[in-house]
Amino acid sequence: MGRLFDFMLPEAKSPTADSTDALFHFINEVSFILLLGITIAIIFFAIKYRRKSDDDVTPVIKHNNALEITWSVIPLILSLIVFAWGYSGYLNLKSVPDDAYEIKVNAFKWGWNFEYSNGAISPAELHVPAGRPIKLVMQSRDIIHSFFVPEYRIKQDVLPNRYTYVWFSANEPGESHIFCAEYCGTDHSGMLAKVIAHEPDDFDTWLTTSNTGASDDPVEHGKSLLTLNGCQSCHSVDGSKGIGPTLKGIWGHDVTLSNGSTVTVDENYIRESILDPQAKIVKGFELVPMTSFMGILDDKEIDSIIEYIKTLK
Amino acid sequence: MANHSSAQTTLHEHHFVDTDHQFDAAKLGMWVFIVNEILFFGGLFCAYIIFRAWYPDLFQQAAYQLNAVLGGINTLVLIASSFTVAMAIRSAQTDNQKGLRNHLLFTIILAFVFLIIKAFEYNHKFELGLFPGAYYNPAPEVLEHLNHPKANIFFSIYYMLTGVHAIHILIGIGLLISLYIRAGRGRFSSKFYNPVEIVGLYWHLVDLIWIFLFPLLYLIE
Amino acid sequence: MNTSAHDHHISTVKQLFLVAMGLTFLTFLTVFMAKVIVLPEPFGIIVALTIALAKAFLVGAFFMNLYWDTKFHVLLLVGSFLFFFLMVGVTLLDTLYRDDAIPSF
Amino acid sequence: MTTAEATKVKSLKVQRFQPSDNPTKNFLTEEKGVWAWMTTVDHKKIGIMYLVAVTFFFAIGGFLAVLLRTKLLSGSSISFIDANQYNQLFTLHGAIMVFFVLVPSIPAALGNFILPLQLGAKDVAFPKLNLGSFYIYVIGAIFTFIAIAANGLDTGWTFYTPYSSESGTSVLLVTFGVFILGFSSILTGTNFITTIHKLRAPGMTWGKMPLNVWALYATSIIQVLATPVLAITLVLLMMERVLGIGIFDSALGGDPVLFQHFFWFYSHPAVYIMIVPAFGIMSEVITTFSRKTIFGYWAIALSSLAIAFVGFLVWGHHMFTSGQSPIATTVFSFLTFLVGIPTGMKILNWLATLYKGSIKLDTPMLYALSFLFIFSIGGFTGITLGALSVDIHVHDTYYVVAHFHYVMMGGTLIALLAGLHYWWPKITGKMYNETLGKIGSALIFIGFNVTFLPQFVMGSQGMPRRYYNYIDQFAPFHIASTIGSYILSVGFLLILYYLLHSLWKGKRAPANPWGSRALEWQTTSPPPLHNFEHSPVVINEPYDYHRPMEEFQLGIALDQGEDSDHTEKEKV
Ligand code: HEA
Ligand code: HEA
Ligand code: HEC
Ligand code: CUA
Ligand SMILES: [Cu+2]
Repeated sequence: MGRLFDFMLPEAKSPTADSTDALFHFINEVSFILLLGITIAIIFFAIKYRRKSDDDVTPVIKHNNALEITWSVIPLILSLIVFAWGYSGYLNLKSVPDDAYEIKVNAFKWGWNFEYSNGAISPAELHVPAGRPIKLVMQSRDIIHSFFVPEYRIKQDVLPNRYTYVWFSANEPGESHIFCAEYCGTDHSGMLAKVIAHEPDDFDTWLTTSNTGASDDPVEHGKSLLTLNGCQSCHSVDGSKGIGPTLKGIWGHDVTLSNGSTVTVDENYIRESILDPQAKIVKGFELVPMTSFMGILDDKEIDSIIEYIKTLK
Repeated sequence: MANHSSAQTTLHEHHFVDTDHQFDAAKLGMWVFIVNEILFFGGLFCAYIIFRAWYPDLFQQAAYQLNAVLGGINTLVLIASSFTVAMAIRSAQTDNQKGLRNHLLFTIILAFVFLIIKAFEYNHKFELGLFPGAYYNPAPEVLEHLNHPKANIFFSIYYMLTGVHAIHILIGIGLLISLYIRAGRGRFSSKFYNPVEIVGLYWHLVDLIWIFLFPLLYLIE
Repeated sequence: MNTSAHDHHISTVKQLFLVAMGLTFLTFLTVFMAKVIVLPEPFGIIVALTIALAKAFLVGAFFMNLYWDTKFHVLLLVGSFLFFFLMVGVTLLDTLYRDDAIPSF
Repeated sequence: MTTAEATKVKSLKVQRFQPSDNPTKNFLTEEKGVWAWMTTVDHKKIGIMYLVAVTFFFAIGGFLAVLLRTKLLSGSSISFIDANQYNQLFTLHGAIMVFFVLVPSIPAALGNFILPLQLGAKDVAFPKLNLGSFYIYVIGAIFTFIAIAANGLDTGWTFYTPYSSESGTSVLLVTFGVFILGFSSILTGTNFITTIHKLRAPGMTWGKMPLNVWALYATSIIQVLATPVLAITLVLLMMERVLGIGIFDSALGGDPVLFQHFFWFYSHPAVYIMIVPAFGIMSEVITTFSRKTIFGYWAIALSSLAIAFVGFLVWGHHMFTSGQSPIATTVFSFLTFLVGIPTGMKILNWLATLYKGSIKLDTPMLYALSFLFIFSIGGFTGITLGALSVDIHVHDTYYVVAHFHYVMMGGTLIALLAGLHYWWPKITGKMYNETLGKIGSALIFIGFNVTFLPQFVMGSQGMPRRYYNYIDQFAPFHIASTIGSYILSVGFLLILYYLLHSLWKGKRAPANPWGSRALEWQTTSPPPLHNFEHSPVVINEPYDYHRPMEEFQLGIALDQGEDSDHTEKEKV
């Protein structure tokens, strides 16, 4: 649109962004004018009224009601405008259209996955049909995260004890960044994902062909569970040390715990490590605690994970 | 409050005009401090109100576990102690040294009575496994009346409110004992009783807070 | 600031005793109202808090001498109570009106 | 003798006392030695000890900031610090700057020194308590440093639960340290309120108090009302970790958003604890260097109280995206804008004070003028943040980081520098090198804007805060910002150098180098142990620059019987 502060905002890709941007520009332009006025006044006064001699006498001007009322009322009016404008934009952001397509968002340290009505789960990529309102129903597994897409001008914290909602609609097919905007520990800055907006038809094809996570082979199933649940943001499967110990080659071996004792990695130990990670803490990994997956992974899934870990030699 | 010790010699410090001026200042200081205490407890009461508004049934069920008789007795004990403190101030104002010492002593004894009763209450709760938050582990007989997923939070709030209050009682006992010792040395008189008055204010505040705690925690039906 | 500190009020024993009796009476009253005449909510809590405020008034005015003290100290006490209510009130604006109350789990 | 009952005194024997430019004795020469300093109850020495401590912590906080900025030169994770260390860096930087530097800086360091002088008192109301507050501050600091040495802290300065209930770092010790620190702040506030009520010099009515005193008064009120809530919040957080009380921990059935309410209930007012005293300094410096009566005395005095009051009701503007109810969000947004009005009045009143003044651009004044510019930007961007729909977009991005550096560093810290340069001659009795002072202020001004202007841009482009890594798109802004922080470091080192240099090599400062009318300049530099040789008497308003200096140099004659030529009878 060619406004003065255009360079500050990323491209707008959702219809709700327009009101936000217009307000942003309005505040910036008004502020800019006021600031210019203040700055010019300072410089002008500093030069015009610089001290000429040490016994300059200055006039006594104690107040001026007209002036004072003006400069209280004008800012008041301006801020009321800004309030009302911001409020209407906010209402837009809060009122989800009835025909919105619902997707469930799971946030965890440090990743996202997205669940669709047909059971498909896609990690780190949010696929949506363009041109249709999307409602995200979000929950966190551990602590507070925040779902932020700059190009859609939306942001909403994702809480562990409640569902929160946010909606948007992609104007056109394309990709946008998703950031986690609430500080959540070590890999907060790595908690990225992408929104991928498809043409509606392409979206349907994607949905039907995508992986639902279920698989008959326990090893395969375990492997995909590791990706979907973000285990790999802490555990490598190639032997390198991450935030948590690597899972490669631990099966059947002894590990030293923080209290100095050792245990052998077997089914029960892995099970306990997943459901109650604080019960036995591996030496050297005391600083960042692992989240419990109690209530998130069921017995069958844990069994699959164990099968997969067995294969990591 | 910081300026009592020099009292023996001149009764007031150099930056004040006279003792009255200094008393006034000390009293104002104490009142400002009371404001701060009220907001300190205010935070806890705020948590109480919010959780009570969320889970009214929880508070009804859980209050059953609290012993209203012991709570009531403790209320009376604190009222009595407030009375004795007020009497102590009066004694100082009227140069009644013996009365001053006795009333301070009564107050201290009543404060201990309060704490002992509180200890019995706590002990009973511990036996039933009514610990705060994560350690909440109720005995089976508790579950008959109290079966709420957030019961642990109620007890967290209960222990925080009564615990922080009990700490204030402890601090009060310390202050009262130091007054008692100084009173024994005859430091206070109708000319200089400011410290007694100030500690008295503090003690009344502790009473005041309990006045609200009692119905809010013990008397929910 | 003219503080009337120069004539410190000295309460009589009778005054103090009456106040203590009043407080005792109110304590029994509040227990009676809560345990014997059980009023339906929200009246129960309203009665309980009214009695508590009356007790607070007695303690503040006569034990803490505010009745005879400078107005500024009264302002401090009353002000801090009002302030507390403001804080709670505004917080309740959030906690009571969350569109999606806490899910049960 | 000093008295609050001044109004009762109908007439006093007053006499003109011109302060000597070459005092033989002063508070620095009178009680000497380490022990005397450590046990002093003199508000001036305590103020200086605070100043030294605050400077020390500022250097640490600043050093951490420069380290952090150096890491952000590149957005990759291959770096001299890893992600966990980075998280500790910004946490400690923020916590130190807020709790150890900015909250105590103006009130406890400069305020302690100046407040009794400006009131014409010999000391604060409770001098021992004052020393106590200082030690409480030191103990809090020691706790925090033990914590850092033990395990660090990585929760952000906001300690949000449930992250802080489970983080493996020393949350407990640090919260305890900050809790202790809170008491220092509360006690200082209590002390100041009492002092202002009870220890004003004869003739010093509320309407004749310097605006700096009004600002400190408003600040103290906020300290007394808000800090206890922080204290109880921290107690709950500590109990969360010790006893698992779970009020804020969702894993135990609590509500994490409630913690945010509790935290911001203190921390929003806390930002006014930081900025309101800065406003006080501005009023002093601007009038002195334009030799002119303040424009709108009552507007400035009372708007501090208005800011203090409204400032208590806006805390939820930090929680627009937190899942707080839409009603609360709307109310908070509305109230947020109301704070802008009294603040704006102040800015414009100062501008109007410049009009037709006799302006001298000495170092303190340069800082004051850059304050006007920088703080306005900070304030306007605060309005942007208060606007609901826009804040949804910029919340928790570098836009917020830039906003609060503009107000905290560009506002408070620059005002602190203005005040420090302004009162330096009074505090130390020495003049610093004016040329270096001007160069320093220019470096700070330039360095500051280079550091933080780019952050507005990258923030609104979508760069989240507290990020160890970033995507390439943001690299140019980060690099510019880091370069700016280097310029800032040079500026601060220069200031440090010439101020220290002046202590040993500086020229002797006269009693009143700036020709100010304020009371603190009517005593010697540095002041005597008990501040004034003769209790001052106030008959004029504090900024009556059109009246001759003599009328401001009045004191109560000690020997009332003796009739000297200069003795006059004054109606008070
Ligand atoms: C000294 C500290 C200080 C000060 C003074 C301010 C002042 C203001 N702040 Fe700021 N703020 C912080 C420190 C401060 N802030 C900090 C530390 C944070 C982040 C904390 C964290 O998350 O870590 C923050 C964050 C913050 C947020 C939350 C952002 C987010 O996280 O999403 C908001 C939102 O409303 C906000 C608003 C304001 C407003 C409206 C003012 C107002 O008081 C400004 C008023 C001033 C003016 C408006 C300028 C002068 C006025 C005129 C010249 C008249 C004309 C005026 C108009 C037309 C309106 N601030
Ligand atoms: C008073 C407040 C204050 C001040 C002055 C500063 C000053 C600076 N701050 Fe800070 N900052 C905060 C308060 C402050 N900050 C807060 C509250 C946060 C939020 C933390 C959080 O998210 O939890 C933050 C966060 C923050 C971030 C965001 C980190 C992130 O989100 O990832 C950044 C990044 O650029 C930054 C940079 C800087 C820089 C470059 C300075 C520079 O201005 C520093 C300049 C100072 C120096 C260079 C020191 C100079 C002194 C000397 C050189 C003297 C040497 C003396 C001896 C050796 C004796 N700060
Ligand atoms: C927040 C980072 C994090 C995530 C996410 C995480 N872990 Fe862990 N994990 C750790 C840490 C740290 C340890 C070591 C401390 C301990 O034993 O609790 C650990 C320990 C373990 C162990 C014991 C390893 C050993 O060497 O003894 C197993 C098994 C394990 N995790 C499995 C998993 C599985 C399966 C998942 C995903 C469903 C997962 N973890 C997700 C951090 C994490
Ligand atoms: Cu998740 Cu930050
Ligand atoms: Cu704020």
